[in-house]
Amino acid sequence: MPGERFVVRVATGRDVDAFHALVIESDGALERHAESIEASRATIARTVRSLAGEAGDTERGYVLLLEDAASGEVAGCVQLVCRIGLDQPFYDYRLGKIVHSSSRLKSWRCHDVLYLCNDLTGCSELHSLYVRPGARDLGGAALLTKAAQLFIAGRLAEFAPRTIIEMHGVRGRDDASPFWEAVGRQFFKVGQREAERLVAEGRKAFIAELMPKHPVYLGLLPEAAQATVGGIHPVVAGLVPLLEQDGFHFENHVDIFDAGMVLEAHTRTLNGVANSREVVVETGDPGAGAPSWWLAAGEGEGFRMTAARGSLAADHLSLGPDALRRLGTTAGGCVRVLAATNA
Amino acid sequence: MPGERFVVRVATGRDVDAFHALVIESDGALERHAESIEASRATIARTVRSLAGEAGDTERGYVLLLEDAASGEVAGCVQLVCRIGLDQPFYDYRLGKIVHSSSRLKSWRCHDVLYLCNDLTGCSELHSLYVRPGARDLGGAALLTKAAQLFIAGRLAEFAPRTIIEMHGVRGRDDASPFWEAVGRQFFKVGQREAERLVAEGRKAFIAELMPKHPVYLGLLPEAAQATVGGIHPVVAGLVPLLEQDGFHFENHVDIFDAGMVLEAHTRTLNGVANSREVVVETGDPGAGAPSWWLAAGEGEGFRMTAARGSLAADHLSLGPDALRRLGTTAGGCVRVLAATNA
Amino acid sequence: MLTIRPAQHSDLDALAATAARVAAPDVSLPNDPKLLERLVAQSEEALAADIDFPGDEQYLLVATDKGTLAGAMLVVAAAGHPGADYSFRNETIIHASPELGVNHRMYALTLSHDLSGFTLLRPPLVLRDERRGVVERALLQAALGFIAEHPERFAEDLIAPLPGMVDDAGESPFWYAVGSKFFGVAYREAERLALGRDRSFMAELMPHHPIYVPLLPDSAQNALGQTRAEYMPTYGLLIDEGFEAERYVDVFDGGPTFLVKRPLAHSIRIAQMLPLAVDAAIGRGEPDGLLINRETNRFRAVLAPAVRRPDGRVATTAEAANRLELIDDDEVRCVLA
Amino acid sequence: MLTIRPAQHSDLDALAATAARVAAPDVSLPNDPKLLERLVAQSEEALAADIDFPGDEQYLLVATDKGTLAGAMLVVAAAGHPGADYSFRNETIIHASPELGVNHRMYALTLSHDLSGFTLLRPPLVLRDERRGVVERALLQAALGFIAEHPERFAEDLIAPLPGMVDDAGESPFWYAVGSKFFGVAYREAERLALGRDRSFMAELMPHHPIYVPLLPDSAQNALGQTRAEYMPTYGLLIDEGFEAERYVDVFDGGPTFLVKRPLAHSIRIAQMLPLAVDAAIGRGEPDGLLINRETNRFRAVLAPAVRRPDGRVATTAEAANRLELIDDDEVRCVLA
Repeated sequence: MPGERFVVRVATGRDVDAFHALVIESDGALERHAESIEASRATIARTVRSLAGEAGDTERGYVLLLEDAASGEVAGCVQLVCRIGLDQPFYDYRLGKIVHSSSRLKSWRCHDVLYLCNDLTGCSELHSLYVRPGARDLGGAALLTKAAQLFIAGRLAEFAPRTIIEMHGVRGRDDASPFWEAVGRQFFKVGQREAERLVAEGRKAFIAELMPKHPVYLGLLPEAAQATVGGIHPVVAGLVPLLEQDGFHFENHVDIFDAGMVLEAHTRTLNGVANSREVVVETGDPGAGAPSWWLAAGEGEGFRMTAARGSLAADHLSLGPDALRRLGTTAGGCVRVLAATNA
Repeated sequence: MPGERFVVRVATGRDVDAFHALVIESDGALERHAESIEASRATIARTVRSLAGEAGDTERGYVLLLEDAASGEVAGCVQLVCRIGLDQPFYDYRLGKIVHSSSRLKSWRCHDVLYLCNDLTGCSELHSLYVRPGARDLGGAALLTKAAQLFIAGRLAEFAPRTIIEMHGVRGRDDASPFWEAVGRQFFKVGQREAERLVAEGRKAFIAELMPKHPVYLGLLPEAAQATVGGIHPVVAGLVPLLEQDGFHFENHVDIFDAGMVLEAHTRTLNGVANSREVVVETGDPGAGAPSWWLAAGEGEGFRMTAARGSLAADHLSLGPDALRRLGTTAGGCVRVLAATNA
Repeated sequence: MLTIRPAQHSDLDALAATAARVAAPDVSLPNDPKLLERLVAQSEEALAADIDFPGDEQYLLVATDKGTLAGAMLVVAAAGHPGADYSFRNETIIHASPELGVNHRMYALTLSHDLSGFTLLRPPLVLRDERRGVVERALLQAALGFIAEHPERFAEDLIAPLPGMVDDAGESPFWYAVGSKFFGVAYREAERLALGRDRSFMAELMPHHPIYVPLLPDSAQNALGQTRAEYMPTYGLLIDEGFEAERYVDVFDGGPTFLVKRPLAHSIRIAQMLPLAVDAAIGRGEPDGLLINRETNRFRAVLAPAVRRPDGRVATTAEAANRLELIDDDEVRCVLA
Repeated sequence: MLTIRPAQHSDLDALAATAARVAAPDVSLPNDPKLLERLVAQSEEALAADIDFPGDEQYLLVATDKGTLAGAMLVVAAAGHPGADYSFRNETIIHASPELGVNHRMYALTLSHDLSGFTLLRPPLVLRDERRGVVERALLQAALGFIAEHPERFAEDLIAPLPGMVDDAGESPFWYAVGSKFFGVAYREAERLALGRDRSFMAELMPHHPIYVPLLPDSAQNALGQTRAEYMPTYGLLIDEGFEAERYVDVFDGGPTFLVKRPLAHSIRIAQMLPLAVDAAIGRGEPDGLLINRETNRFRAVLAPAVRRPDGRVATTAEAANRLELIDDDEVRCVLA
């Protein structure tokens, strides 16, 4: 299975440069991140403080890095935030319905309406999922999302009952979002990239100041904008079925800038949380016919996650020495295991 | 297991009087039902048309009846609607959040807000769950909710991706809802019972005419009213954990009259849908140590559901002759089976 | 001599003929003899009744010249009575962010009942000939004079809606972008229903949340608060009279609704109450003024040569006095040039 | 003789002493010598400047009698300038259901910027003695006269807020039920912040959706649009002047905000421009009238015996003319009883 080439681990102070290189390389795809090296340093420092138990409720969060097991090169990342919106408001649109009917006119109309809301305040969030082009075909994104779930499973008390992940929305030509052009630009009077930059820098007061206070009737917007609401960028289209299999659903929240879909899950019923369990590993030679597993070992800074084939009998899992090495554990060690039926 | 005393079956034209007796006896608890015999007749007629494939999308629905297996007496009911809100708007409140923060004032406030909405338009609904006092201790309500799920499993294409069920809200002294007194009465100028009666008679235009067009800040309401939002009446408190085990969640919608919680589920992941399967039955004597099952057999008008102990091996289930009789089937027949681990 | 008086049953044929000859006549009067007949009856009834506060009365005034009908104008005592009058209120919302250096006004249309109970003046129905301007102004000023003389019958606030802009195909771009999304019926049908008395369907179908103007298509934004070319003269008259059209537009076609507080209406503000003096020397070169008697069902106004004399009396012709049914020293309401 | 003129630096001590002696003085003027000093400087600057349209100017008028300060009044050229002025607009929403036989008015408070840019008159600051009524009225009429004389400096719409009701403990029930839920700070602190220039925190913290009045506790509903007992005389004065307080209330304490269109203010509407005539016979029994000169930084008004003579001139005392800095035949704005 492709994931075998990689491990996922928690970022540490030594990873600032590598993480910063991802932020720069992503060219805006990591839209929550300011482009300065100081911002990358602050993000990593948050992870370090969180691992040390020194982070408060408003800032606790972790950066997970995808690493090429052979070369040690960093090939992607994902970020976990335990509670969003506790310091500054977290905004999104909720896509609701309003029905008008008149028996006298024999009319029944169902209007889609966007409500600016803070409904997701207090949820946990996966964000800034980014994989270098070279690692995309090799299941890097799948490995990172599974790693995030297994990480959450190991520290469940830190996470909220609900976990969300925002998908990049549809862009038109010139990388412009039709939704932004029809809606956001009218309220903000700046470009989308500029607005995202301000959010990344934590200067979010302008959203309260400028965003629509009243709900927006979707049907009154230009059709190009309507069509993108709850849509997803082709780059992440492959990811959505994977996330849905793991328990994420579209629950009618969309991003305020590009109207990309927000996926939501009950944290405890996430595939990697509800269906993973801890077993003891032993060294073996499972062979090419053995089932595939998502595997995680280690606590805190020592967290490591990978994919491998293995044979499970009762509470013992037999893995090849290479997989044990990637997990940083040895025979007799404890490993969290999740069946990778589709890998 | 207590459910063994009962069967659940679909109501037919012969059940009008029995159903009507439940409506009258419930004294308002079946709040969606007008008290006239004509209304009961119309409800049953809808079931009959639906079974015959003659009902349109806006009216398709079924009444299931709980029957004492020994006496044949009707002891309860539940109603399934395939699609709500397609003829007249279906209203509820969504409980949302609005966060205000000011860095200058070092203030961060999260306000709960009620939005009148039609978000649940097009969902399937279980409603009018009622069990006579004598059958309540004997698991009548549990049997009816499981029966509804197994019924849905057999006709999945007719039901929406999402299924909801409204719980009765908290009442104070005199059976008055503190939420109604603080909110509804201000807008409607009539008593809650009167408002419910109009809804039951299908005269719902007054809701559009009189309900708050703007969201209501929960924190500005009297505390007695605030405390009941998303609450449940003690009578149904025991039901909520059962429904949650079956995949229902509170997703922040509440009833517009008494603010009782609305539970929602993804229909396909309902316990009785996702985890039930069809097996062939054979006659046997499973004995008191055999596992318990929720069982359903028959199609359309012949649908019958009960609980019983049985031994499952591969795709064959061995049941006692009494259970086969309750299901109206014989050895070699096909039965939908769901493990009743907690029964 | 242009004379304005309450409509009578005998005016019906002429009224129907005029309504049929003016485009989009429903704006001013129903183009339907049956409805016109009912309206005239309502008007006569209202004029004959003792009325203490404005209700569902409608008053129909006609202008005649040399015995033929020159125009008509309908005044509704209390808009929307006994229910609500619906309009869009163009809310101004200031969006300011010091951080972004942004400080701009957003506009949003809110369904409003603010104008409920206000006295509503429909645009005068006048043939499109060279006399149009004179007849329209006289009708408007006479209606205002009637209102000023009978404050108990009318509201303190007066409104005057004008029909909204249409494109070359006769379609309303505002309706296309907004109303059509909320109604399942065509524009004409919605307009027809809106003229009826039961407007409860408005609450059922119209948007309850404000509509942000900048999110609408340009064609709809451009139509907002604009009337049709053929109503531009009426637009000018209303402006001259001190009406303002800033905040309210029609929910269907986005046309402007003009507002004025009664005492600020020009013809009311400048009106003088003067004793009448018939003067044989009058009538050669003196400017026309509007003279209005102070009656109810014998209400009359004439556009006639009129001059305020140094003795404080208003001099006019015998014919004018005759038509006003007044004699020397009777007090007359004068709107002089 | 009560004389009204722009405040000067030399008035500062008396102003501070008066502000300190009146309860809740911040309503009228800041009870803070530093702020008062800045205000007087701003006022003098504004009076000396050429101004074409209202901006962030503030004008401070003082009333003196026999050389001592009798009162003061602040006029803000454009409320909220350059940002927004915040108020609650008491929206009327008609809820009607023919089915239920219900037709009632719901009220809902909407955060509004409608009053932004309107000219704001703070309640006069006057000692609570037997002269209070006379001095307050004179200050208000003088301010209106000044506004009428300088239309380019002020808005067409005038507003005058009065402080909201407080209970026996000095707490505002409206604040307790509404404002306190949205602010994390105490009432006094919020009031203090609101007096500052940067009101962006209002957008950050205040409710964006309307608040239904009938859902509020009775104590808050009862306070809506009500002022404190000690401001009832001012309330009466504003009513006499034609101000209306129907739609807008203060966001913090629910106190009424009065509105009037400039030309409808009583003292402006009845004012006469007459040539002055000093008359030695005047001063024994003639009623007092307010005489106002037509200056800017030399603006003066006096409350003095004044009579309109048959020759169309206004007769008054030499002292009054002196204080107005006018001589015979100079035109004077007169508000006569």
